[in-house]
Amino acid sequence: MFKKVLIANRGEIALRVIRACKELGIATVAIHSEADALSLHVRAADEKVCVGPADSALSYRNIPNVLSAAEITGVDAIHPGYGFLSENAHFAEVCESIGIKFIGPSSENIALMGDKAKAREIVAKRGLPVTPGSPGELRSEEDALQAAMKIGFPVIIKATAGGGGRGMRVVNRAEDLGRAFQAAQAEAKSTFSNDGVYLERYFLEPRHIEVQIMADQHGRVIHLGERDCSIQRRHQKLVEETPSPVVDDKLRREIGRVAVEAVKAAHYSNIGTVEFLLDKDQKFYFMEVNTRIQVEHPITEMVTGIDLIKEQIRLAAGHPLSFRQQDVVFTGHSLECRINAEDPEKFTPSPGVITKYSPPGGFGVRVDSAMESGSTVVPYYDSMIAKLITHGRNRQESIARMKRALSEFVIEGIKTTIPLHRRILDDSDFQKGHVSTTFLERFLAS
Amino acid sequence: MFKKVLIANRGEIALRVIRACKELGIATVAIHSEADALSLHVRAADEKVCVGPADSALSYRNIPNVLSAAEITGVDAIHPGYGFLSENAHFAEVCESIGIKFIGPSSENIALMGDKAKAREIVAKRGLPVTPGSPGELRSEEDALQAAMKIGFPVIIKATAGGGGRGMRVVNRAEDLGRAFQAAQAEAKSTFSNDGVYLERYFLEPRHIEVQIMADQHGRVIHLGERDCSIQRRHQKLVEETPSPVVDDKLRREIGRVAVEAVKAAHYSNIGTVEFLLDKDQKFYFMEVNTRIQVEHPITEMVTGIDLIKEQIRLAAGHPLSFRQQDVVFTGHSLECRINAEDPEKFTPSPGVITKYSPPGGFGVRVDSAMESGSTVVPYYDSMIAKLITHGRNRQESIARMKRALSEFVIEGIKTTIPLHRRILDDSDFQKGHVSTTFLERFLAS
Amino acid sequence: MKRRRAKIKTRRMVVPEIVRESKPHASLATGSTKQIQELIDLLRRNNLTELEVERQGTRIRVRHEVLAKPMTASLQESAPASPQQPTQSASATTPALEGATGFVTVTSPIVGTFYRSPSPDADAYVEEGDTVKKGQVLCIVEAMKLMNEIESEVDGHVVKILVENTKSVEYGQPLFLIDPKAAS
Amino acid sequence: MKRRRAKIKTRRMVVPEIVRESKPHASLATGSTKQIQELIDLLRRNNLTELEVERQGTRIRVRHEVLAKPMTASLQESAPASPQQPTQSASATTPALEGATGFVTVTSPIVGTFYRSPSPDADAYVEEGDTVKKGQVLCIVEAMKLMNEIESEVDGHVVKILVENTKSVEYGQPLFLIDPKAAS
Repeated sequence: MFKKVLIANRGEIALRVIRACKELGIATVAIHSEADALSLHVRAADEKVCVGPADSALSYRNIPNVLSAAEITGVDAIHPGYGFLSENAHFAEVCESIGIKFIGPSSENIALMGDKAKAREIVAKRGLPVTPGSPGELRSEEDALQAAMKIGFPVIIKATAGGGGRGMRVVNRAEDLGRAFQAAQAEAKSTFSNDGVYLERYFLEPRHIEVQIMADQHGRVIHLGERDCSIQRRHQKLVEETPSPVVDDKLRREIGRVAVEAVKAAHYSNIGTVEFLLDKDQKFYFMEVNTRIQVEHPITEMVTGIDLIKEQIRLAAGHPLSFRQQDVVFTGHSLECRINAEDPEKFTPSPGVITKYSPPGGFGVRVDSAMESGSTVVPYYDSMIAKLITHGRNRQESIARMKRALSEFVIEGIKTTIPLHRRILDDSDFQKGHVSTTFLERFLAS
Repeated sequence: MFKKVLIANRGEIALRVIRACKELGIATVAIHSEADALSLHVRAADEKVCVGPADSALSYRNIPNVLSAAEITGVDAIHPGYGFLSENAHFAEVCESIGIKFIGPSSENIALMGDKAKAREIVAKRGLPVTPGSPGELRSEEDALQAAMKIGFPVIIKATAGGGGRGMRVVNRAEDLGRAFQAAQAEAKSTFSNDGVYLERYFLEPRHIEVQIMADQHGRVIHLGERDCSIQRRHQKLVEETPSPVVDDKLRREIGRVAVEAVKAAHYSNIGTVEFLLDKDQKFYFMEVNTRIQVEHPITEMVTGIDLIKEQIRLAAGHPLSFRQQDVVFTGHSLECRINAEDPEKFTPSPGVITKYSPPGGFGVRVDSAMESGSTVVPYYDSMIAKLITHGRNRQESIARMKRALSEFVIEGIKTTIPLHRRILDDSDFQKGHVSTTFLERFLAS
Repeated sequence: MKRRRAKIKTRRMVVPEIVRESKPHASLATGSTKQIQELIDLLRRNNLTELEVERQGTRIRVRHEVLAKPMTASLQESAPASPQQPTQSASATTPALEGATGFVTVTSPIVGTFYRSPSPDADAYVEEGDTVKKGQVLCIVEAMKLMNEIESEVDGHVVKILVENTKSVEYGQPLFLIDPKAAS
Repeated sequence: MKRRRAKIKTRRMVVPEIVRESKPHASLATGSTKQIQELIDLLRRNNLTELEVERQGTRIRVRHEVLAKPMTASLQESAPASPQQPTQSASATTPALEGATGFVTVTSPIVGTFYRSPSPDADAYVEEGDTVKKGQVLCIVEAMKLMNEIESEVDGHVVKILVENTKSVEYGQPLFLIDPKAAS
């Protein structure tokens, strides 16, 4: 097992990884920008290294400085968290080359899955269901039109290197395709320095269902059930839950099997998430694989009792999976609300000093956050400041518990999305589980 | 189900009950003394009533004022928490007589179990193992000597109305018996206004094992496994865990069966705890039944997933048990550390203002507390200010998690027992599970 | 309904003057109150503990203890307002007008229901402006079907009756303001 | 071992005098709130405990106790001390003697290992007391097997060398104090 791990991230996920390391008896090194010198993740670690100014390109994503920090502190592994360098194949490759273990899949795995069009191709070749779409990257407008005519409108154009909604365009009619293609290409180029785009059928009210998988370096792969992340605003998840209210045992086994086969096709190891669209007829389609820990991983931990970060570290150290598929038992229901430092109506960021921070507690309530009274929410990074997770014997109980916990959560000095979450949880469609990825848009408009 | 419940308690247990009520959709009324006007439990409730000055005899234990508060707020039930009026049969009886449901067993149950000697008698008659001892109350010194000679020294003299170590005397030799009998009787009289005492064999290094039971008003009784509460200082529990490291499945079934039979013998309903001594030969002996929710109930919740306070409220409302014995599944291991506002070495109370309070979080960590930054620990009541509970896949993980959580827990402005807990958790005997009720005494002496 | 004279003493609370300025002549040249208010607002807005300004023999210090904060936040936000809810606690409610005057506050020694008269159709025991003697009954607080008569502990006159008839009262809740100086 | 001249500019940090008043005689009566707010912002930004300004009969003191606390507590208590640990962050370490003097702090622009000489048996680039020219190499910071020469950005003399040879340095860590006034 590793003796010392550097956490190449900040905020709650850095603290989450430090907690796992502490429980495993592994020493930790935090890195931070100048803006984060007083952050909790820095104080929680055994050692700390400032790697640059506030701008993440010059600090958290500054590969030479991050690797130098790893060298001078003598760590044997780096945990990238999510975002920043977590899906950077080049970074993983440099880590491999200098003998520092990147806690995640191999750089090849990352590169392969990072090319969304190629990943779909591999999965489709294995005979697994992918969203109907162009076979690979689109070379031209004519290419796009041909593909679109074949699968039928509406279609969605996506960047092959994409994520987070950038470089995406929904097209309803053939005559709009040309302009959308150009726009998506331009946006993809400016955002990802890669103008590759592909297109898929656009589903009108799909659910976003993703499956957590774990794969060891000995070829064994298991899944830990699904997460329903249909409550999104501009492709950013806000509320996640497991089990999905529309996935029954049979569908779970089936979608789980497909997820496992998809990553086996790519000879994938470590943990990952296979994303699917689920349409109204309960048909599911492979979308992509995220080659990192997800923000919403805690809900899977709550229902399985398995510490995903600890497993991820063990797998990176070469340990075989601690579980067989039949050892994985799903208990109850879990819900996560992402608390952002944003105006709950206008979604404008709300950085500043948290004058009072008092998290909820008690049975079935978990808070993952690096905030406390007196913390400063700096304006340079993601606005998510806390994840509130509840667990109950069933969906009804975990919703009631979440409402209770939200009512207790005190964050003063800045605006947060807590009021929005309270409204969502009171919504009768949400309570019945009648949601899709378009839910929030309609909810906010009403 | 009840519409509105008054919580006749303070601090973390009052907040715990309020949380359960919120999740059940029940309105809540907090009562408080003048010293607690700004407490979190007061602010968390829907309504609040000041019932007297700081002295609990004139406020939390002031039956007329508590019942008046119930009347003016129109509640249909009272939850007594633990301590204060929770095991006061008279209070339960008055509640019954004015049509306000006492959330707990009947006043008869409380009265019967409150007479420790009589409770032992009933259980012994049913053929269940009780600690060898006097058949009932001791009438005289001769009575005591006769009983002691029969069971053999050492013996322990206990108050029939007792609890918390008051009125107890350990006697090693016959010549010391007379004086100890007088002393115990006098202390029992001054503490409990009842000079009844009885005696039992005194076990040298027993474990304190207790079994959580739930009984509905239709005669069905189930148990939720044991808790090992052997880490005690002067009969006050400090660390509790479940499952016990020395109780295997077979013993659990056996001791669970005896606990269920014991309460059935008393026609008991609602929740309760049956306390046993477990000797070095794995023989267990009934000690007594606690007719209230216990401080340490959360560890049972963590391994069963069952919300004991919600169940208690449902049972009091006349609902049948929601579970059969075979539905109760024990998952993983849970540990609780009681954080007291005390000097961690001298155990002197440390009241005052908590200038900073930052509880630990993350996976498998639960905090039950009514404290926050700026809270005042008043000197009038129990010194326990927080319960830190962890859950893990096994004992090793929940210990590692507890150590991690203790290292994160920031309470400034007062002294707490956190450093003591950290030392206990580092102890190799504790880690191996080699403890008895005398562990802490030796640990503190070393 | 049985009535019984409760053996309960009324509680007396004289609140000290909150601010007793030692240097009354230390006026702040222009618009002093406004300026101090500005300082207080500054302190509030910034959640400070203390703010001190000294100038030409004038020193202003504003402090805000952590405990003084109205720690209400979202916990209370969710609490539905209840008409029956007695929201005032003894220590927090002494009316402002009492501060400098030395009025005596009669508070409720028990939890219960406040009645101004011995029965629904009877006259009230006292009205505002009445002169009362020590030991005179001011009201009844009913608790557990017992009528507890609350007496005045001083001679004086009734400045204000603080609770409406038939409302519930909690322990320590102010019921009457009596001016003892007015007695003589 | 390959050596390369890093294309890295040294960073210069001149800490401004905390209060640089354009109108030192400006009375508090006009625009005073704004001025105090500025001080408060200064306090916030610098995470100070207390800020006191006294000037021509005007003294302003701002305190913030919550921020003032060393928010370390038990989290750090458990952290083992590490000899390799660079414990100082750029903003926190500007030595006190610099404040009023206008010394220039040369900070590390990268994370790496600090070397005072080009090779183990060579002389140090500079010693305390030396005069240095703008562009003169002061030290090397090795990162990822690359030797990055750190140059002085000013003429001056070396007041203090703040890091020991072969120790690791983090981004923004002060390396040298240069007195630019001493150059002329």
